Amino acid sequence: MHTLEEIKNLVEQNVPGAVVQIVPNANPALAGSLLLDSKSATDVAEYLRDVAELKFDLCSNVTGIDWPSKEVKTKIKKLVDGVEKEVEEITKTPAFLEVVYHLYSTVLVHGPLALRMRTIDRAENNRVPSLTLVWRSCELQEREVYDLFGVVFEGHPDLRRLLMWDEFKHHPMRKDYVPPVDEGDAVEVSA
Amino acid sequence: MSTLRKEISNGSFCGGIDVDSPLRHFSGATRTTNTNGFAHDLLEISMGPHHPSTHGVFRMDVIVDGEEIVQLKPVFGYLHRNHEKLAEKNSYLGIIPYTDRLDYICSMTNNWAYVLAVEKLSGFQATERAEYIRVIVSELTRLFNHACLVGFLLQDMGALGTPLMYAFREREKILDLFESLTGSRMMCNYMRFGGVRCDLPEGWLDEAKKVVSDYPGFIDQFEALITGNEILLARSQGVGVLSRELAISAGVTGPMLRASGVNYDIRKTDKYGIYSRFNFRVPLGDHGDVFDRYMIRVLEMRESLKILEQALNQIPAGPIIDPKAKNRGLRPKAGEVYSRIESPKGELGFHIISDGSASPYRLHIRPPSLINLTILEDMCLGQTIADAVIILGSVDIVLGEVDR
Amino acid sequence: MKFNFQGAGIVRGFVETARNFLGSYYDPERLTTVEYPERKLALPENVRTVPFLVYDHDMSGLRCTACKICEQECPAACIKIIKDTVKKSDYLGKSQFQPQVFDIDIAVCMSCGICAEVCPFDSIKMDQVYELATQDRFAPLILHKEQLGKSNAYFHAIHPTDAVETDSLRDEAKRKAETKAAADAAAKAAAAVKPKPEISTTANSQSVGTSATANVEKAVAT
Amino acid sequence: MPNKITFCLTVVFTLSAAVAAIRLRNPVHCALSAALAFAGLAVAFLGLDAEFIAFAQILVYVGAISILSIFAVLLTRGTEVEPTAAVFSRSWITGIAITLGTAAAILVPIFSSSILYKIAPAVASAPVQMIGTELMTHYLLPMEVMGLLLTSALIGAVVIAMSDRPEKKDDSSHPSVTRYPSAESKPATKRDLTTV
Amino acid sequence: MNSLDQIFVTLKQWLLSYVPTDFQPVGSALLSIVAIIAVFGTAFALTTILERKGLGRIQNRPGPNRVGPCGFLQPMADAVKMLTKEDIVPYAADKVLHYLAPIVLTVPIWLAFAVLPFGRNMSAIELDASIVFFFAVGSASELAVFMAGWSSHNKYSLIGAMRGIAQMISYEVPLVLSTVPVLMLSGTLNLNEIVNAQSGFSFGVGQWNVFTPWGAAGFLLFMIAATAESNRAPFDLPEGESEIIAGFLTEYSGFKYALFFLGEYLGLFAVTGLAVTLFLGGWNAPLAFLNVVPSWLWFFAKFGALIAVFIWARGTVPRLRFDQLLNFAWKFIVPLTLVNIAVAGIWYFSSDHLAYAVRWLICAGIFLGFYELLGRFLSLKRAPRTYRYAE
Repeated sequence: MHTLEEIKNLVEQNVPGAVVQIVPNANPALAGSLLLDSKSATDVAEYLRDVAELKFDLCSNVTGIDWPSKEVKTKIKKLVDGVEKEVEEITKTPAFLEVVYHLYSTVLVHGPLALRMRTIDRAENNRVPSLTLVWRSCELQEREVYDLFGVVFEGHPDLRRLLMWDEFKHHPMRKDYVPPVDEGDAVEVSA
Repeated sequence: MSTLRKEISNGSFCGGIDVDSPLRHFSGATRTTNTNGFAHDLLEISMGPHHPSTHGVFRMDVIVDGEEIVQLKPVFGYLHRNHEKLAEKNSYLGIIPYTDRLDYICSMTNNWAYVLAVEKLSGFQATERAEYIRVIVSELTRLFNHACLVGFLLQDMGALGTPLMYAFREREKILDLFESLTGSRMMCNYMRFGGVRCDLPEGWLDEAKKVVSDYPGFIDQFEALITGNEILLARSQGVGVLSRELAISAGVTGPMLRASGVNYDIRKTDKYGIYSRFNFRVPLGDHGDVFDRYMIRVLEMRESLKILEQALNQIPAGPIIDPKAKNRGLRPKAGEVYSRIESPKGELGFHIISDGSASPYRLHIRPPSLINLTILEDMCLGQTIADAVIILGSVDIVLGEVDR
Repeated sequence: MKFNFQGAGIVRGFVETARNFLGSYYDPERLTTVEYPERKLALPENVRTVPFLVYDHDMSGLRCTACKICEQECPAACIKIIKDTVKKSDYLGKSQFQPQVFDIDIAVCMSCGICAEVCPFDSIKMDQVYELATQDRFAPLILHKEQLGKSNAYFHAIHPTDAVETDSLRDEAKRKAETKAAADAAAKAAAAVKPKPEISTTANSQSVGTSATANVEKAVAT
Repeated sequence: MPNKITFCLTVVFTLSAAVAAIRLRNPVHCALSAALAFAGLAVAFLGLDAEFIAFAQILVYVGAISILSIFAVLLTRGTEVEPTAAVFSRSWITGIAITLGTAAAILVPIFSSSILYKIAPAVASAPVQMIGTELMTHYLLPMEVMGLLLTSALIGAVVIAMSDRPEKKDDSSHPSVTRYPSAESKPATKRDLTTV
Repeated sequence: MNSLDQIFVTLKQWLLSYVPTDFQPVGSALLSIVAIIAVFGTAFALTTILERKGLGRIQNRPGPNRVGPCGFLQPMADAVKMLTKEDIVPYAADKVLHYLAPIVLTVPIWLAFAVLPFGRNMSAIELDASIVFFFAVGSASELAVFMAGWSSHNKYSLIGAMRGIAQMISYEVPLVLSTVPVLMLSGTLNLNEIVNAQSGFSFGVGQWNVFTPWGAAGFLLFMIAATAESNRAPFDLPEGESEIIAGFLTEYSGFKYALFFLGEYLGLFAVTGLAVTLFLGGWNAPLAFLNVVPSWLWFFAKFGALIAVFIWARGTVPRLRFDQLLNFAWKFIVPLTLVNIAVAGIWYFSSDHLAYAVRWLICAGIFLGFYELLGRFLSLKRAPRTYRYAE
């Protein structure tokens, strides 16, 4: 099994125009992942699938993650009126939707390699390229991510809602989704 | 009349049917138009969600030419409860009973997959005895899952419940074991981070050994009943063929993948738990048709029995749970993990992202049932309605897991 | 002995079903159905259905202290507890709240048993009643404190092992508390003679604390 | 006397079924009415004490021919006639001419044959055995010719019905596997993705 | 003995003696009709409960046992349920045909019982070509199935109906052809005479057709075709519940559904009765000394045994696919029936030249050879497989 750095180097050497970034895991004991660039993602994916050293032929898992903008308070020391003071600064993290693919190889029996792709934001620019034509297993899973998170997969041959009904408007797995009030909820437990 | 035979198109097969879908190119499964000059009336049938053979509230939008399927679109979501959203509101411990309800036939393996992921995330290690117990209950689960599957498959083939009843008879014995062990027959809620919830009751091991030693008799009986049956052979051989390449590409896992000839068993490749200690083989099919999928399950039952015999004899005494492993109020360090096991239906994976709080930031379940359905249409094209039913049956789905 | 002619597989199937048909008249293995309302199988000790609350002696001895841990941990959120306004003395002589309202919606309850697992006071346990069907799906399925409360004797009847273990732990805690109380009393008496402030109260609370944590661990282990 | 009443009832029944078979708009109803007419005819045969013929009539016409016509109706298009279309077509004169011609072609030989001058036997009897013997001796040639005709018709039908679909599986390429044999090859363009 | 054997015949004559001579034919017919409806109506009720109990036993469960003693009043409960259920006619259905279909199915099948000899001197009408009559009235059921499926205006119903008629047409051919050897060798189309032809005993064993090679083969083929003709497992495709819900019955409920149910069972009874008559010696006793037992008892004993076989098969085998079903009919059963006719011819003409045992072996050999050959051809390359293992 190659390390993430090795895979990154291999990809960057062999796939022209590939932009790959390593995303470390927040828990250093666990494996990190590769962040793909939207433009070159399909090429990189095909490379990973086909190259003899890696042969990631089984795309096991596809999932979405919603990262809404969060306010992060950081305490920094600042010179205020000539006096060094500890000031709380509030920064907003960028909001985006993320898609994660977990790859394995049935031939070389290794994995998982996690690939990530990020949308620009959570509103209009919610597009990432579809990898369905690289790994067929992404077909339903990308539909699920589209359904539950609202990530639009460009090039997906059959991008419809998977679990919710077609007329449903929202994307229930987003963090800011507010479920409708169920009439059953009106019945109090102590009633 | 005209509404009876819903006319999709005039002469050519365009409207409604997506002949040129790139997905069709994966299997090469396209349907050429008939050239003998007869105009075709196509019939659109909605099979399900209240259909006897869709194994729950699953729907297939089928377009047939006569009885031959020219398009089949699976429709999901009738049992969608969004377990993943529920998990974001629940404690790590509180998620365990929800995993029971994913694939409600195999709650033990679901527990294990989830618990394993959390253990990886928080760095716990199950105790030795607990590992053995996990293997035992999981293999028992595999036994009855496969028995039920072949029973249901034959039920779909119209065997009027006899094989299914025999399978259920054996399943009951294992469920009795689970009941006396965990207190519940199906919703076991048994595994905990770092071990299992309660120790084996007195005499449980002997009962389990008896069940395991009686089980081959059941498989023999079952095989005598049906395996050589010419009707079964005719119905299943060459039906729903799934090629090795397409199977891998489509992420098919579990017995279905091995029926297509791919040697990929997560118990062997990942060696999770203590599977590396047991001596068992992985049966592989060469044709990838319904019969292979049926037989692989039968053969896997026999291999599971081998594992069970070894595990039941080797199980050591000791604590059943790591005292250091925290269950209530667990707050794993921030991080991300993907962990998977070989559930009876295929690769069951949990992708958990922790932000250090008491409930996961994101929990994703990789359901083998759903992903194995990706290529349902490819397997069914050109076959008849009756074939579609048994092809679906041979995939082994449980709607609790498909829709989550 | 395998004859291989065309149709042999079908014939073997016929033999198998015939064997089961005839076997069903003399072999209990081949007629496994239990005629339910007439015959009921003995339940294994571990069987759990819906929760109930254990009391000692009578309802006033309800072990529940309305600590709301179960309410918090219940994955289905089917428990509702409202604390009483007055404290009562518990079996250790410690003054505790009791629940004024303790409702469980068993329509929602999924019988996972996590409430019983996390309860530090051995109060909530899993029942074994399973004939819970009602005609109305709302009110009758919400069990109130009065329906939930069941005696320790009942607990002994359905979960003997657990109950004996619980009782011994509780007896132990009680014995400790009593000795502590006696010691306190002695100390007080002594203090009355020779004033000397300290330990007593802290020691008492500590003992309760340890017993509680011990119970938690025990609950996790079972 | 009862025989005559039965006969009249049968005639009325058969004729109305026949008319219905022509007049009804739904071709399935027409086919079913035709089956009724066949059954009526069988009853008429029974009235003539020709049991065997009657049963054969039901077996062949009701059991097979009408089913075949139903098949034919279901397998062809345009089964729904517009309700506004007139039943009598503009070329009804041609129709009547053809009808008359056909009727004449049938009636003339009947009226000119000697069978009309035969006197019916008091008790009609055509034992099955006799029919069989006659078929196998006297009418052997016609029967064989009929058999040959039917066989060739059967073969013809099979030939027509045989599907001439080409074998659709081409195993030559499995796109997801062979499209990019190695990493060195040029990555695919969009066109490749969808058209291979 | 004779009085017990002829008890029903005597009873009928005694009853008829109170009827004016002019009305005696009508009275006789009415009495026969009442008897047939009573007997086979009861048989229908009994069969449903016994079938469910038998299937239950096959499947390790006791079957219905709640209503009445041992559950034997279950048919009553079912009947009450069926009759009190709402009769739903789909809005878009062809109401007239939807209404007529169960009647068209049930009425002609009752007629089929008219020619079956239930015992010595016990057949309702004596017809020269009774077997042709039998098949003729049976052919109406195809129309009924079509009417039901088409008029329901449901896709599953339509598929079921098309399956149903294609299957019934296909299996009517072998059904008739498999009876031909019997007709050839008995030289008659009259069922009473066919039974009489089997009434002899050789070495104390009844000379039933089934004890000859062509008879045994014909019996087997007839039973297979009869199973298909009466839409029973493994040929229950028109109703294949796991594929097309309930086929042509999907949109039927209540009394009409019950009528269909009744019609199907009556069809099964009729064809079973014919099998008994043609191959199992009709009402003849199997062994000479058993002639003391009344003939009608023998008929119903054999009848019950065959019904049990149908139930047994239903509990054992899975269902065929539709194309396989038709292949099985046209490529296997029909050729075999033709072979069987030839075998019967050989049997007939070799009677003067060969010893009984030799004749028997030759004829059986020819048939079995063709059976194996055609079977191989049909199940081409299909066999249980061996599997490889990875460590």
